[in-house]
Amino acid sequence: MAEHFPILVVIIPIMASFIILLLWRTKHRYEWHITTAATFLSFLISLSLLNTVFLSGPIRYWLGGWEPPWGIEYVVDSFSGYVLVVVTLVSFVTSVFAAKSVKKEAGEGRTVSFFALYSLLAGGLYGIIVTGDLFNLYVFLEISSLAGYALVGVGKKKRAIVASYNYLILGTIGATLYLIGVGQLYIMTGTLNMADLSQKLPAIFESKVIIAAFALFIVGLSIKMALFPFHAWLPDAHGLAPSVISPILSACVIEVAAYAMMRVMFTVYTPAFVFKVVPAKEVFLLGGGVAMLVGSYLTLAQTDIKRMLAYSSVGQMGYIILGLSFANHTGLVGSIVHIFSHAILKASLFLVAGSLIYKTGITEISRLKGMGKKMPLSMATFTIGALGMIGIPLTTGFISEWKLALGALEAGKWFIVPVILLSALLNAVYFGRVIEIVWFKTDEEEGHGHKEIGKHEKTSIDEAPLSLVLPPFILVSLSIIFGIGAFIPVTLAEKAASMLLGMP
Amino acid sequence: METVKSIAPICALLVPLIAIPFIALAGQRRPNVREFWTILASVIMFLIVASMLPRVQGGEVIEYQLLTLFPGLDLNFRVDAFGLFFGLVASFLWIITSFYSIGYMRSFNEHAQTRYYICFAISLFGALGVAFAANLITILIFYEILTLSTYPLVIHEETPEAIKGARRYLTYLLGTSIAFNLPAIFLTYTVAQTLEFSNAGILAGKASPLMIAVIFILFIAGIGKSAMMPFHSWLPAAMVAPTPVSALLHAVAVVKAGVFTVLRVVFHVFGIDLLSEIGLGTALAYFASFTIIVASIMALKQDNLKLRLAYSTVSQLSYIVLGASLLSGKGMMGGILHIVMHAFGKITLFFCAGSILIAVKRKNISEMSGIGKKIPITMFAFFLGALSIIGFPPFGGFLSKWYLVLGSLEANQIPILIVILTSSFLNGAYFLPIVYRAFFGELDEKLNDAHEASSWVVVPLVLTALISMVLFFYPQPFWRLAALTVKGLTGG
Amino acid sequence: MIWSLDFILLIFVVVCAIAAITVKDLLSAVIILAAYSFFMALLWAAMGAVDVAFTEASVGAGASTVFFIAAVFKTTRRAKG
Amino acid sequence: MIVQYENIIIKTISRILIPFIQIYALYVIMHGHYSPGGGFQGGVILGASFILLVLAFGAEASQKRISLKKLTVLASLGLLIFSGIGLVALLMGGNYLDYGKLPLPLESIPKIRAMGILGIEIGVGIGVMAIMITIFLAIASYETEGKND
Amino acid sequence: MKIFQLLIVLLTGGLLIYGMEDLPGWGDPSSPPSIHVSPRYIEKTVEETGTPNMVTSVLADYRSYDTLGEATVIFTAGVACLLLLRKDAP
Amino acid sequence: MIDYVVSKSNYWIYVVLMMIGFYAMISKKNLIRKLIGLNIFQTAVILFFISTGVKKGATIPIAFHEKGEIIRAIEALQYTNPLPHVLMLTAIVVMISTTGVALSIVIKIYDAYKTIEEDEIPDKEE
Repeated sequence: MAEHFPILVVIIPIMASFIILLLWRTKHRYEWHITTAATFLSFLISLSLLNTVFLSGPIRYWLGGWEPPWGIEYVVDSFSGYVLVVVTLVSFVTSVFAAKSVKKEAGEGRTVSFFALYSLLAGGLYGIIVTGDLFNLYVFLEISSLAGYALVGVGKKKRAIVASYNYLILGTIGATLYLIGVGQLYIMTGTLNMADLSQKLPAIFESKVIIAAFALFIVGLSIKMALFPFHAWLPDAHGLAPSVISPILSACVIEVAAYAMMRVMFTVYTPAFVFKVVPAKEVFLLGGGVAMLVGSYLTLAQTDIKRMLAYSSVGQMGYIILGLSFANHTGLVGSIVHIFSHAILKASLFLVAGSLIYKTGITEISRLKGMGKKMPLSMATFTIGALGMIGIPLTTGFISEWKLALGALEAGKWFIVPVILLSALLNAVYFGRVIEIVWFKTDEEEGHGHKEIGKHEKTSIDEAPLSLVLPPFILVSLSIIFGIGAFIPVTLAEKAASMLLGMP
Repeated sequence: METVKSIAPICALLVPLIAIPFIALAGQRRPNVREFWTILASVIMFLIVASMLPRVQGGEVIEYQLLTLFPGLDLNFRVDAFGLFFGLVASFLWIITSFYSIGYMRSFNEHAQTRYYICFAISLFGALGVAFAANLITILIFYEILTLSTYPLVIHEETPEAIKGARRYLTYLLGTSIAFNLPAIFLTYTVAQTLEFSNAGILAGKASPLMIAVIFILFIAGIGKSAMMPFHSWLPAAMVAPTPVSALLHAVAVVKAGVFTVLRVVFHVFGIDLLSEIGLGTALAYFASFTIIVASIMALKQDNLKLRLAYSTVSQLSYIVLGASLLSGKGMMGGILHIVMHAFGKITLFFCAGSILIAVKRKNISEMSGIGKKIPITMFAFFLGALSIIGFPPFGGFLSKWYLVLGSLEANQIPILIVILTSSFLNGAYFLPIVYRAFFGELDEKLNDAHEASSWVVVPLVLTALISMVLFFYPQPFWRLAALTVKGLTGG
Repeated sequence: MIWSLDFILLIFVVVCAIAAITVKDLLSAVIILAAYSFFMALLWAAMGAVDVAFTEASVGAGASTVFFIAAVFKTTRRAKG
Repeated sequence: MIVQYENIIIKTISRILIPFIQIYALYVIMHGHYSPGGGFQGGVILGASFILLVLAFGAEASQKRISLKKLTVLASLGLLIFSGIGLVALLMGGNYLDYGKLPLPLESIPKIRAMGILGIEIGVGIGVMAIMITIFLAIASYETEGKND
Repeated sequence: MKIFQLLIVLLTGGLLIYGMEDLPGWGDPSSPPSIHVSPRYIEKTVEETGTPNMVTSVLADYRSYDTLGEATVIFTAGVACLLLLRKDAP
Repeated sequence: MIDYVVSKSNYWIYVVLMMIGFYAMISKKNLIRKLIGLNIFQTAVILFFISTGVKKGATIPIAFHEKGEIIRAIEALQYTNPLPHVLMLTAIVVMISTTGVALSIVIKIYDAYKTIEEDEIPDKEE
């Protein structure tokens, strides 16, 4: 059975969604159980895959038994295995969280279709990660995107539906530009298989079509990952989506788009093309740097907590892109570690925001006064998550920052270091604001100072249920564990980076 | 100098961490149990730290490798004479401050005391970690832990001005650390390929003088806790904290962690040979002198007692940096000794300020006329503490200043000598009037029924005042550690 | 394949496309889109892609037009811009 | 828009046409091996026939034959047939969707493969038909939720 | 405002036209797609899958997984419509 | 020049159609019209793909057969390339799926705001 793991990780959630819809007429409700079980299975399988890949090299799986390039091929190598574990983990943890929250936010009558779409979204993302075929990637991109559009649309606020529409239009433009890129590669080489393409492309690197296709890939996927000038759809969509969906969108969907971009850059087009033929380094440097600063700067102005988190994703995507622009191993390791770090931290932050909404319905930052005393566990989780995002040592956030800065210095781009640090400072400012309000500002009605001491000592603790508190807590603790045991993600990322850069 | 492996440093570090769950469990409902744990933890920690003294005095260096984050980034601990020196001061004063805290917090019936004690324990963990860190990354980690764990202490009152002050506190400390300290570490790593401290310095011969100077400036600016101008204004702002916090953290743990880090960087990253070769030591010395004078003058203008103490701290911290930057044996000796001398003197003064606040509910110096008659013990202790800071014999402060003077003569820096003397004069000018006013001023009638604070508060401050006198006569443990440090650095 | 037929179809397609996005009445626009899809299907059939042409004829000119019309009826026919 | 129109011509013509359309659709599905067409196109045409039914007789009247509940079951059933065939191949020792390993009593691998193709065409056909009607019904029978928050 | 959007469109079009120059001639039997992967589909379809319609054989056999994806896409669309428009139903 | 244009006329048309659709998508204010643009945009891409599969002098990709038996030897040059056709079948399905979802969203927007003009939807929630 183990040899079929690459396909099982994708097909289990997808089939789960079929079964969910098939069973909806039964008396008892199983949709949550099926979804959680499916994502959990996928998570276990992906762990086993990562283990196999790490010990004995890439796994190739021929779908339908047809050898590539004629058939479709699934490839799990050290990079996709790594990202797969991250994404399956986040989607599993989030689905645990979903049990209570969905009923309240989407309505009792919508849970079946909600969970069916959730599984499809997860399955689509896994499919993007493991596929070794450019067109197959497009198909799974569309599965996950379509599910994403609809799920954003059921957000509680009225405007969510408009956000969903804008997301759909821009997402489709991005995907279609990607498709044109695929077409141009196809007409120049006659193949769609990534490994085959990377064999055929070097001979025609100078061709204008190939360069144009590269530009289309980058622009299309940049739209999907909301890189700076194309970020317009993200804050609305991520900020207004239901609280179960925001973490998936911010932690998985855009990360997977980033993954796809790196896949296209390094596996299809080789590093030789990216760094020598086209001015990708300069473009990424500019794009990433500006994204970091502008993203962080825009975040400062937000008054809604989910919107703030959403804007911060724009800046964080900049980090990932920036790591590519150094064209060296260290920078790439930074990017890859940041994928992991951002995924778990941002997901946990969004989940805490979700339990806040579940419990109180508040999203305005200014109304969070005194929350630290009412929901201490959730808010502690939020605080640690925020520290991780800032990049305080002993969290994974620090590891990626460290590697990125070293990568910049190694590449001789010392002027990037202040940019990275400035962005970290801006992060500190906007998260610090929230933390201060949550913990140290008391409600006006309750009074402050030490004159009315007895009063807020006794404030009744009103923590969210365990199933809402635990998931973000797990993610945050992982960030700490892997911040201390950083050699684990770093070793994995180093292996992935060596593979992408074609180094021994 | 031999190195031995031992888990003693780890044990010492773990003590406050282990204490935290106990403190939290005891919680608000059983304050006595909670405070018992605090005191027990502080005593155990001190004993463990002190147990390392004989071995370190015998010239050994205790090392422990905790873990490797990833290749090139290790969490290592190393107890040498200098680290132990700081560790002893911090852990000993924690005991005294714990007693004082109990009295102070109970007198005011403060809220959120559990949070207070927990954060206190974490800060001590941070401070001790700074003392025992073996490389730049470890020191940075504990430095940040210290910053973050003191933030809830500073903001403790939760009043608007507390929030404002704490915001400034965090902005300065975290901001400088991220903006300057981190890039300095990045550059160091790129240049030297290692971050481990070494007696000879790790940067020597690895980079151009310009690069060295850039890294040096980044480090000095990045270690905001040393309160060098222009990054000093967080310290007065942090005075919104409860007095025990100001006393232990802003006279000892936090600020001393700052200067300790500066000294570590100067001694063990750059190395004194490299610095004197490039002339950066002298530059730093003049920079520190500037801070000494300006801060002293600013202290003169303050009416709020704690603010005046804060500015005095700013100025005194620069003595330490000044001593180190003289790069002469005597000067370094003076700087290192000043860490302990100033700690005991200044903590006495802060304790007194807290005691005054409890007893007469006054914060401003102008309102303290005649209180000496009502609270004579406190004010006398204040007097002793002030004399120690000014540098009168027979107080500990004299010893360190004497070495500083000798050091400046040794380095042929007459201007520095003048600075030290002028500043001592200024110290007198801003402390002695307080004492004079307290004993000989007209007493406000409202204070007629004022009396000394509880013995929980008074005993610790008397104790510290006496110790700062004892240190003049018996400075051996600290003196020997300082001498060992200097010997290791100068290689003779 | 006949070169001129191909050319005429291409012209038709472009004209339909421009018309579909400029006509004021949405229902007409949708019908024009159906015509566009149909011409497109013819074009593909002429290129030998019979399966695609078949699909486009049934989906583009059929199903998606039905969806569009249903949606237009549910909302409004009038379009401003 | 699915109000029942009192138009006898449309009703009669639909009644006559629909069976033919459906038979054609089935032909398209089954004959996909030899001529243009296949599961997807056939499914769309089959769906179209039911949409025509709904248009002519109204949603209420055609409720008996096509309801949303049946449609969702059909849709997931179709997709399950497809993915299930893949799974069977996997369980029989082949890779996923490797029809050659299907346990069919046929003499040669190509023929087994052809049967596998037919199987998934049927699955796709059922699924696509159901989904086409579902989307149409969802759009056409949408009633305002009066969401005013 | 429309100028800006027009500019984006022209830019994209320009990019495609820039690349067009190096495309193989239209209908060229020796273009890469005609000689690399597809010949096997054409020549072996009957032999390997027993299906004369090459589109069907590629669609449902060689690249059947794409077709599963395609079916899943439309399934997603169906569920999405239900989620968005039906409050009561699944 | 003319030769150049004619030999790639399909490509030219596809670029033109793509620009028309793209322009409609990003500059039209009516939500349904944007979707019409989306359809045109995606159809243009399909046209491009189909054009890549064309071979001069080749026939449709169905082997000559009678009752399931092949009656003529198969050569690659005789038939057009089936692969782009397969890909584009998928693309068409994606297109209709996107259209379906988008139309559902438009209907919900109309329900919430009573308009399908983008500029009439209020920027901020009341």
